[in-house]
Amino acid sequence: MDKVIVADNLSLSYSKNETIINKVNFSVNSGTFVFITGASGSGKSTLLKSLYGALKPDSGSLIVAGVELNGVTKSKLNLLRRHTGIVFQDYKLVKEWNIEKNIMLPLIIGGYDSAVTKNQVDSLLKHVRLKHQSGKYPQELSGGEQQRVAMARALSHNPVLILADEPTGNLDDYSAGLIWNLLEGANEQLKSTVIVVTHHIPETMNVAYKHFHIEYGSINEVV
Amino acid sequence: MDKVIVADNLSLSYSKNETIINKVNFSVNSGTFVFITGASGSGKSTLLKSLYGALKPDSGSLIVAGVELNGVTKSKLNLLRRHTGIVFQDYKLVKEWNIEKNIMLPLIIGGYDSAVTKNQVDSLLKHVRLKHQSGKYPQELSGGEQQRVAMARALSHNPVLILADEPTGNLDDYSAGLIWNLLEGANEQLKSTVIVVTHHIPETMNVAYKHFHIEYGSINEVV
Amino acid sequence: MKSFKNHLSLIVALLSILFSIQTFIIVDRAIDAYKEKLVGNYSLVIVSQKRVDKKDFLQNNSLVINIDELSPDIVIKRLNSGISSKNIKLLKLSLPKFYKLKLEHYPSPLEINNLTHKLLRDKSIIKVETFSKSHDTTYKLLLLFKTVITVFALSVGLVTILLISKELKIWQFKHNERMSIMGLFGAPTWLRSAVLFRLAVVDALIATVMGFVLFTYISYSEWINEEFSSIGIDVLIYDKVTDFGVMLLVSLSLSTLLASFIVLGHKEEV
Amino acid sequence: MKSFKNHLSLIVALLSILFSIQTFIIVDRAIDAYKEKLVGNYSLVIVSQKRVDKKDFLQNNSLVINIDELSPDIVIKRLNSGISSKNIKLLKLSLPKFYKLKLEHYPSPLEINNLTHKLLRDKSIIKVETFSKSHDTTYKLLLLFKTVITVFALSVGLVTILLISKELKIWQFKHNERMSIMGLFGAPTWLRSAVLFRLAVVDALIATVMGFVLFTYISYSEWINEEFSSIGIDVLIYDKVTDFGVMLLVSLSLSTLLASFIVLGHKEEV
Ligand SMILES: Nc1ncnc2c1ncn2[C@@H]1O[C@H](COP(=O)(O)OP(=O)(O)OP(=O)(O)O)[C@@H](O)[C@H]1O
Ligand SMILES: Nc1ncnc2c1ncn2[C@@H]1O[C@H](COP(=O)(O)OP(=O)(O)OP(=O)(O)O)[C@@H](O)[C@H]1O
Ligand SMILES: [Mg+2]
Ligand SMILES: [Mg+2]
Repeated sequence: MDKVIVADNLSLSYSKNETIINKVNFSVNSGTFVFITGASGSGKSTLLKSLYGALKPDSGSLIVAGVELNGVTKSKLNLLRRHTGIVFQDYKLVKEWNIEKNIMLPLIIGGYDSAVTKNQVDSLLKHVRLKHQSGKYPQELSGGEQQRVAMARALSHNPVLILADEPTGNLDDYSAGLIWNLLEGANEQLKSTVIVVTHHIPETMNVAYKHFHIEYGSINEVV
Repeated sequence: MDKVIVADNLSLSYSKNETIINKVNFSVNSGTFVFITGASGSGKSTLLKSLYGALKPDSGSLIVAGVELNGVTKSKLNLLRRHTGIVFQDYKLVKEWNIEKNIMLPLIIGGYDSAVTKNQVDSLLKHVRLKHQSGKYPQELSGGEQQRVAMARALSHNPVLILADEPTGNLDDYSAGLIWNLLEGANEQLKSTVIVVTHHIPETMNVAYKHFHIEYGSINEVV
Repeated sequence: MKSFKNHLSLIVALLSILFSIQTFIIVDRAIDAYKEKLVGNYSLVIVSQKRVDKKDFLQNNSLVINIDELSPDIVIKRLNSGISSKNIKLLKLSLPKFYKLKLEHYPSPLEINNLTHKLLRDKSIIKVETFSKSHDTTYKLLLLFKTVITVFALSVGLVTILLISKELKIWQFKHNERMSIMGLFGAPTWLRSAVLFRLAVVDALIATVMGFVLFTYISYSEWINEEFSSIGIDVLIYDKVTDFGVMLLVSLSLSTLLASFIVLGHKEEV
Repeated sequence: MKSFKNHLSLIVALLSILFSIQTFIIVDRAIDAYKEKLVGNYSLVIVSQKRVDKKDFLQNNSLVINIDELSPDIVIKRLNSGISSKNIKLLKLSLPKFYKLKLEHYPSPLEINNLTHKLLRDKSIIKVETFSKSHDTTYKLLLLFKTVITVFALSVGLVTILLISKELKIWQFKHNERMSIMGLFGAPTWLRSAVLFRLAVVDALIATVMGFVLFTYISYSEWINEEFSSIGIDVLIYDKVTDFGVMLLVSLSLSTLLASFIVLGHKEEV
């Protein structure tokens, strides 16, 4: 099985005097469902940032989908990102676009056909139970609704790699269930690799998963 | 026992054609610890907004700490808010201030003595385990760290009424425990009334609490 | 560093406004000085067969502030190189009296016309020489000058107003969020906007001082002084008391107005 | 509604810049027209004892474009009311030849001086009348005019640059977030900035058309035309081809420049 992510002696930091991730080694096989846990401030979001190339490795090597991110070119990184779906912890929805257009964003960037786009957005809106709100702007939604929009956007272009940062933090159990369904579906049917940061691994998981824990700058697999 | 909140036939909405809270009646005694639950988008944050006067009642009456919020004057509302501590779902930290100053905000507004301020901020920073980060700006913190700053800010001026909107949504169990401790402490020692929106009532609660559930625009007490 | 940049943007805007205003003041002074100079150079000549009584004449013609008799030599000199001395003598004998009039201010063509008609009603005055062509030229140039200055001043004003409104918008972007948050914690309006007003006053002071330094420097600059002296007028470029006062007033009131607009236009977040 | 307001802010900024530029163009034309008019009115008179050969004279003095002999009557007329007709006859006989010179352009004092010296080197020319005082007045006024216009144009330029930079900042506030988010989903730079450039081009077109309407209206406005005709010059206020072209070019390049700056200055969010 080929590996989607290979980290070799990877270190991450925002400033010289504070290393967040310290010389870690790990790898993720293609098509795996991965949970990442860790205390608040332990470096989970930081690790995700490095995976989509927003934070350059301090040292060591990080290979995602065959692309070495340490010193990657802008255009290669863009290509990688177009096949990645991200749910940010703070959602990062575009304020001046309604939620329909927000979900379309990766499809617009990918240059998809408008019929495909329409279908895809429609079915995702239904799945996250926001069809009736499709014309609203992000500020007019509740926190959990915004989070569901972010989830729908991350999945709209059927990415091969999905990175989700606490995608159910603001959701009740029922809504959270919808999200887990979506992620499991992408993993099972589209063979997408899914990496989820969460504080609580849902009790009923229908797919096999791996679990990494971050503590004191190192990453360990929990078995 | 006197009542801090009395809602009488209260309706709330953002636009004519969509009522969020529909003619509800409820009241909260002074010094109570209240949980509010409900599905995503059910109107929990909307209810809190009305309690701090950011959303005017559509109809009905809403009395908070003896102040009728339907048609309240600006100065009376400001006075009420100076004795209320709020944790917003999206934190609402001031970007251009470091976290120390953010936590001071209510103390600055209240015109507190600088020694008192210093002490209070210090002890809160320690309690939420952010002493070492005190000079950082909100954007330089993790999601959970920002949430803890928002919590510390809400408690800094020992408010008589505390409104917290999913204050542990982005926190691991340990950090969440710190937050529950703080809220219980304020309720027990300072006799503050605490109203918390959450998706999960913590299993171990050291104080007695009430539980309201919002569904289809109405509010019911869960017993 | 960050806060310095915050200050800079308002200071630059204020400074540019002060610069425009001061430029306008200087131009105004230059035009005044020039008119002063023009009236000094401009004079009418009248030809009369009788001697004119100076006191009487000045009382009757308020526009005129001085009247001097010209020696006939001056009149004849204009032609002297071509005429024999015998003829000159002859001319002198038959010549009437010539008077030069100094006017109170630089006259409009209409004023000259009125004056001429009034003077000619006196039978003894046989000619009024107004040098009308050259006067016309200068006067129309002055008119054009004024029109253009007005148009330019209007454009500067317009662009400046736009500049201020943009600055306003930027301030709104920057301060709206903080002011909303403070409002949610019950800060009264004055407290929410205290930062804004402090910023406004401090920046106004800094801009005024910078304007003071700039114009003091300019008023000692050789190039500027040469430019003005080549035109032959003497203009006060920067009055360290009045102009400083005007600058201070303008920048203080502008920046506090700016701040007030933001406070008034601030919408509560829901 | 919201998107209309977005457009408006750039359109107003562009329009104000177009307005400034067009005003400057009009002023430039007015000054040129005025100089044209001045040279038409200005002439030198020379007094010569011999008849001057026209062709020869024009060849030798390139600044001069025409030379006409004056009838002595005109010269004498200036004094005629005071002199007896017998004396006039006498005068006429002894008078030399008078010539009026038309110049190619409105001369500087130096040019007049040089010309005078050159002419006087010819022994037969006994006098050159330059009306130097009135010429000096007008010339210095023109100089002042130009200096002031330059200063004003510089201030308008300065304030305009500031205005554009403010607009830039506002655009940055508005578009940075969206551009960052698009970048995080792998949008190449051109796609991220497509909205920006479309906005820039559309707004530039709208502003140009509005400028066109505005100045076409102004050029038919009675007040403006009266103002100019009172000065006695005829100025083309808005050339519907050239000026429109200039406006289009300026607003297109400015707004795309604005957009490019934002794209280049855009920092990725971490
Ligand atoms: N500013 C607004 N303008 C219009 N509609 C709004 C606005 N804010 C919220 N809503 C709508 O009101 C409803 C209730 O929102 P509210 O934020 O109260 O939900 P909530 O119970 O807090 O949900 P969550 O758990 O997801 O935060 C939602 O359907 C939402 O779309
Ligand atoms: N932009 C930044 N600049 C400087 N330090 C940062 C920045 N972002 C995060 N940090 C610091 O890096 C550490 C790890 O942050 P990170 O966001 O990865 O935590 P996390 O594991 O996602 O926590 P949470 O569960 O609270 O979201 C924190 O101590 C935080 O203060
Ligand atoms: Mg995080
Ligand atoms: Mg909510």
